[in-house]
Amino acid sequence: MNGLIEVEQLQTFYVLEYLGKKKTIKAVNDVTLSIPENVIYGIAGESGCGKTTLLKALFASIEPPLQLFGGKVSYLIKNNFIDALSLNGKEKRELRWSYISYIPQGSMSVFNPVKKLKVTYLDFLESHVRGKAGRELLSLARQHLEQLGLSPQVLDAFPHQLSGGMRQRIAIALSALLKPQVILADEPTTALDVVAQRAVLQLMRDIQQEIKNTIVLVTHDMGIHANITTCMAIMYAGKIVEVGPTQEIFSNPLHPYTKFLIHSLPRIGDKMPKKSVPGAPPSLLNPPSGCPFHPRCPEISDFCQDKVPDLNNSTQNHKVACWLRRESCDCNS
Amino acid sequence: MRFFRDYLVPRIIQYIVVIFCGITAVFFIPRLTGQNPVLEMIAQIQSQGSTLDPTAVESLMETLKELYGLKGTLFQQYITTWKRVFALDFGPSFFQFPTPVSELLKTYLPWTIGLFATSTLISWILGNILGGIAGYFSRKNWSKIIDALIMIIRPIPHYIFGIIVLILFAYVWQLFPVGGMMLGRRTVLNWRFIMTILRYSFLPAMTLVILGGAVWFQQMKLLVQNVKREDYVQYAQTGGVKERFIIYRYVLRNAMLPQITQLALALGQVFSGVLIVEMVFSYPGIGLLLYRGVTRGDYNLVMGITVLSILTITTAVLILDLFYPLFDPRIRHK
Amino acid sequence: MGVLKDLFKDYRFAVGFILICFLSFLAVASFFSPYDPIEWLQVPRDKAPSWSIILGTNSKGQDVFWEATFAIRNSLIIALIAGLISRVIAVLVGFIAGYKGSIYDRVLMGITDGLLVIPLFLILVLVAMLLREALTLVSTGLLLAFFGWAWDARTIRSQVLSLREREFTLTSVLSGNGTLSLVSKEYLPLTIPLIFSTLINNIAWAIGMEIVLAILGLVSLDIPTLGTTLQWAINYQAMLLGHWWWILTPVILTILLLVALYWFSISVSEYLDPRMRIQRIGAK
Amino acid sequence: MTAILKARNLTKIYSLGGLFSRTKITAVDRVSFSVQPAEIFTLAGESGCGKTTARMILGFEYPTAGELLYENQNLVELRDKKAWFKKVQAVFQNPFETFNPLRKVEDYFFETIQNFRLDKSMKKAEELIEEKLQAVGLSLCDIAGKYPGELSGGQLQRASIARSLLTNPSLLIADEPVSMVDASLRMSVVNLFRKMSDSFRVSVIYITHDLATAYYISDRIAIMFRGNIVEIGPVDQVLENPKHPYTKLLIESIPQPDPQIPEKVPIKILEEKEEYLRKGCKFSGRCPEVQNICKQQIPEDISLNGTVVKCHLYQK
Repeated sequence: MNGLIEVEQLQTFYVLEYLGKKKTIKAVNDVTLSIPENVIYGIAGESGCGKTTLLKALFASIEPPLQLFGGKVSYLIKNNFIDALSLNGKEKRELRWSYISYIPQGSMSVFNPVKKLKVTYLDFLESHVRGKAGRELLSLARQHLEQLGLSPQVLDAFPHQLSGGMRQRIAIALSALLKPQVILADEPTTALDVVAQRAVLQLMRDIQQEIKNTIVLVTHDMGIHANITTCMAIMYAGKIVEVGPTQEIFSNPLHPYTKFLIHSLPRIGDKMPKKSVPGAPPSLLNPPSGCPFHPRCPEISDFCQDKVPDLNNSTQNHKVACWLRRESCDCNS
Repeated sequence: MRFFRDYLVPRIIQYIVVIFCGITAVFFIPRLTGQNPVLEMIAQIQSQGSTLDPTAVESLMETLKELYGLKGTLFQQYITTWKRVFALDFGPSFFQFPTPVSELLKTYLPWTIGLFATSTLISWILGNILGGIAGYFSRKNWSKIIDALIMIIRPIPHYIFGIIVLILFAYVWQLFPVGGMMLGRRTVLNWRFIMTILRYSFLPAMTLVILGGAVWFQQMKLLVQNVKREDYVQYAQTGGVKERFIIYRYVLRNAMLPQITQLALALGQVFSGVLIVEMVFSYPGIGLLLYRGVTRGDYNLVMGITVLSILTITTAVLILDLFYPLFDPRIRHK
Repeated sequence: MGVLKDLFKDYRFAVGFILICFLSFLAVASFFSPYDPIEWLQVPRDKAPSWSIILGTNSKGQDVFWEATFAIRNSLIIALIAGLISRVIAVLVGFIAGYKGSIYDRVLMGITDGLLVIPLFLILVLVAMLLREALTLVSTGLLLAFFGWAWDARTIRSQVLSLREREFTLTSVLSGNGTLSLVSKEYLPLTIPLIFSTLINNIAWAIGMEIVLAILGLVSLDIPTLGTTLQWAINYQAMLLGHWWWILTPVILTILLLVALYWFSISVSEYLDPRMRIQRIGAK
Repeated sequence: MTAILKARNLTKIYSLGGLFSRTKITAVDRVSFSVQPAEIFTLAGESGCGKTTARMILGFEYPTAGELLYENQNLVELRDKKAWFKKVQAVFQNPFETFNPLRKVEDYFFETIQNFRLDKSMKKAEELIEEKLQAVGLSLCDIAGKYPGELSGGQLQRASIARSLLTNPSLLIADEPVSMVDASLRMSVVNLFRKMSDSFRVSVIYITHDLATAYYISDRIAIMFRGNIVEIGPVDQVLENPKHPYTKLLIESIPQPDPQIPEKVPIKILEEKEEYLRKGCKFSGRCPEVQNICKQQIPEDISLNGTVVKCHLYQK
């Protein structure tokens, strides 16, 4: 079952050179992933686990100091695969927003502060849609907003006149303006309060149901993943440690790190003492040998230190990268 | 109406306060130095060999005090200064006795205003656009070369750069006249007259544009390199917006704003530059007038020039401040 | 010494540093000058540069080279006095307005903006006119210092304002630090680069302004400085009479001095920039 | 037992715009609460009201009206700030901004000891620091000679807590201490506050918008909306069966890490500025159980067995 975007053994590292000393940060370290169509795909992980870098690779925007060290990212366009990372500037620019678009994290300063929002919308439209007059494009934008339940006169306001929640929803509407096949969202709700976050997630769900495209949602908040994503992957130290349908991952988490992510956070109504993951987050400068989680893993065994576990099917499409899960995998579910 | 109260009223009040402080400073500072220009003047006359008997000295002292506005107590002098400022009459000039200072200023000031306005505008626009483009393509070689060149021009003061331009263009290559233009009584606006104006004002204008442009170029380049990293520019680039739009509507448009406030703040220094350049090229503006007034110790003239410059600069700053909201909607719509 | 090695990687620092050393060597050389700086007619007049007289002689009968060494020394003295004293005023005004805020800020900034907008140059000229002959090196320095702090007080204030909003200010206050120790321990390390670069710019401004005062004949003309040598050269129509060496020496020396100071200040303030220093700590 | 900190009708009004404009925003609107010794009291809610209240308690800002009593002494008249900082300390939101990047972390520890004259000799000072660092799970050798850039977010936050414990304060203000710490390490820092209030008898004012951690560690909680306390009481009562519609909306909007929970009903979003200047109850614009009285009259505080609610629904 090949998906919309295929990622094979992707290796992208940051190469920082300072006063003669060269440092490589292995942000995405040999990741293989298949993102299906018509689904909200979640990527979970802490800060510094490489999820934002993976998003940049998916968006084919690899600029120094980030460099490609191996592997491929291919888009499925008109059912043939093209290698996204080898596209030249012009091709990339055309694909942007028509095939793949992006929702930024904080919408504080994402819009041109001295222009009305409608000018920003027109900039995006005029750069991709040819042969239509400005007025026509504007009515297209207004109609698009109405469909999503947002009041079109917002376009006549300046960015600083709107609240954080409203600006973020305008950014999301903008990302869906040209009905792209894939929308990438990097922590879209971190800067928002709980109520505004709920409205933003609601909007993203409506967009996905309406356009039937794929939204790749990156966030550290497991609650959001449970609430909105259909299937998800969990990243740790630049690698994918578990991937599968969200229902399965929450009902039967396999990787010890996933268990911690789900159970260590407090919930209203449950006063049980919660313990956080022991030890400190891994350094991507020289990641630990073997399984990257072994220094902090409670269920460690001897060969965890030397061999890197690869993603192995525990059930039909629920994979995990952990030696312990391999043998004792009873796959009763 | 909130905009009027929030933005305009404070600006106008600041305008009045600055003028008031400026004039008061110009009034008090000379008096602080404890030097009395009248005694200075008499010493100068006596040093030129003409001996005066005491009564003549006494009456001369009275008239000089009258002309300098030094009669009566400090407060009365202060009031007479303000009367002079409002009437724009600064008493007679000494080295061209009896022509009143305001007469001299009327003939020389338009020249300075012309040079000041054109050169500042050209250097600001040119410097910003070039700096913006160089900042945007900062990795290209041509922008590095211009940058190195500007790094040499930027620290050179107005007078020294003026001298070099004068030596090169007037003495060595003899393209332009060395001396200043004599002011005829009648200024008839025909083609020949305009050509002579251009010939005489080309070197000072070029000096000012290059020196001023270098400053704006560097500041704009720095601003653009920062604005390039702003979220809204990166977001527009990820959105595949045409590069043309990004440069003009996003980068230059936003980087220009601080440059307007910077221009308003730097007007005082830019104006001083104009006066100095006028001296080098003996361009017939109030800079030259200042040079002659100072070398001959003509207090009234220098006082008049100072007060007039304060009025011109503060008015120009006020105009710039009033223009700023047109460019920055964040101030117009709170 | 590692610091110098890092700095020399930047060509601007290399050029600036070497030029400054060369010019200060010249300034020091003035102490060993065989001629008296003020006396006239010590050497045959108007000799073109030759091997025995490197930079020739001027119409006043003085050796241009040794006059130049005095000129550099005296100009540097004036500029240093102006620069250092104006730093003290600028830092005081900047920190008080920035840190104390409210009324202090409004009053001090009102004065500073007022001083900025008024063409200081003219008031400077007015005052110099009255002091006329009495302007020795020190008093010129003080005069320039008094008019040279407004612009930098403004920049220092804006940086202090941004530092005040940062959380480590609260930590420091909660650690019992009073205003003085807070400012010296927390803010100075972060503002030193700005104060340093404004010092160098102010020195350059002072040298330029001293020249203009000399041209206007407002400083005592017999003390040789870059301004007065240029003033004498212009007065004696050096350019018309073809004594190019007499007029070009002060002009070229001024350019070398100012370009060197500017490049030195740009590269050093980049090196001292807090962001770079944090990276260096990280890269250790 | 007597409360160590009492706030009565605390109010803070900011005037925006220039010299003459009079658009005023009431950030804190007649807030009253009290904190018992060794109690963890949470100020929860989106608006910056919690942060402003904290700054007023610490003395960095003066209230426009109302009183702040610490052991029955009004803080507003207190002049000797240093003595007050001996009793109250604070921990901030961004661990990377808590320490000056160009100064060693340990400098702050030694300065705190010197300034408050806790220990004369160097050796005793080091022992005190080591003791406090052990309490937060660190040791002096972890941070000795190190700059903030060389430590992780979690370590920095623990160091900040240790520093605040040096003067054995009786009141600690934690301004969203864990929002910038990795989710997996968050609980280790949150548990610290519980341990401190139990073993060091420190009362903690915990400012956050994350109700889950508030439920987990605090004893009493106040829900704030646009400058008012809309509901205040023991945390179990307030969060397990909320009374005020806004508290209900908050709890219902928290995404639970459990896919089985059904989708939530869509909600209406209003522009923030509108709500600050609204007459009557500020939540009336989007309150699902709104009545017409809510739009005219500001509700008073009604106490219902231990919880105080500011809502007309419970008007007798």
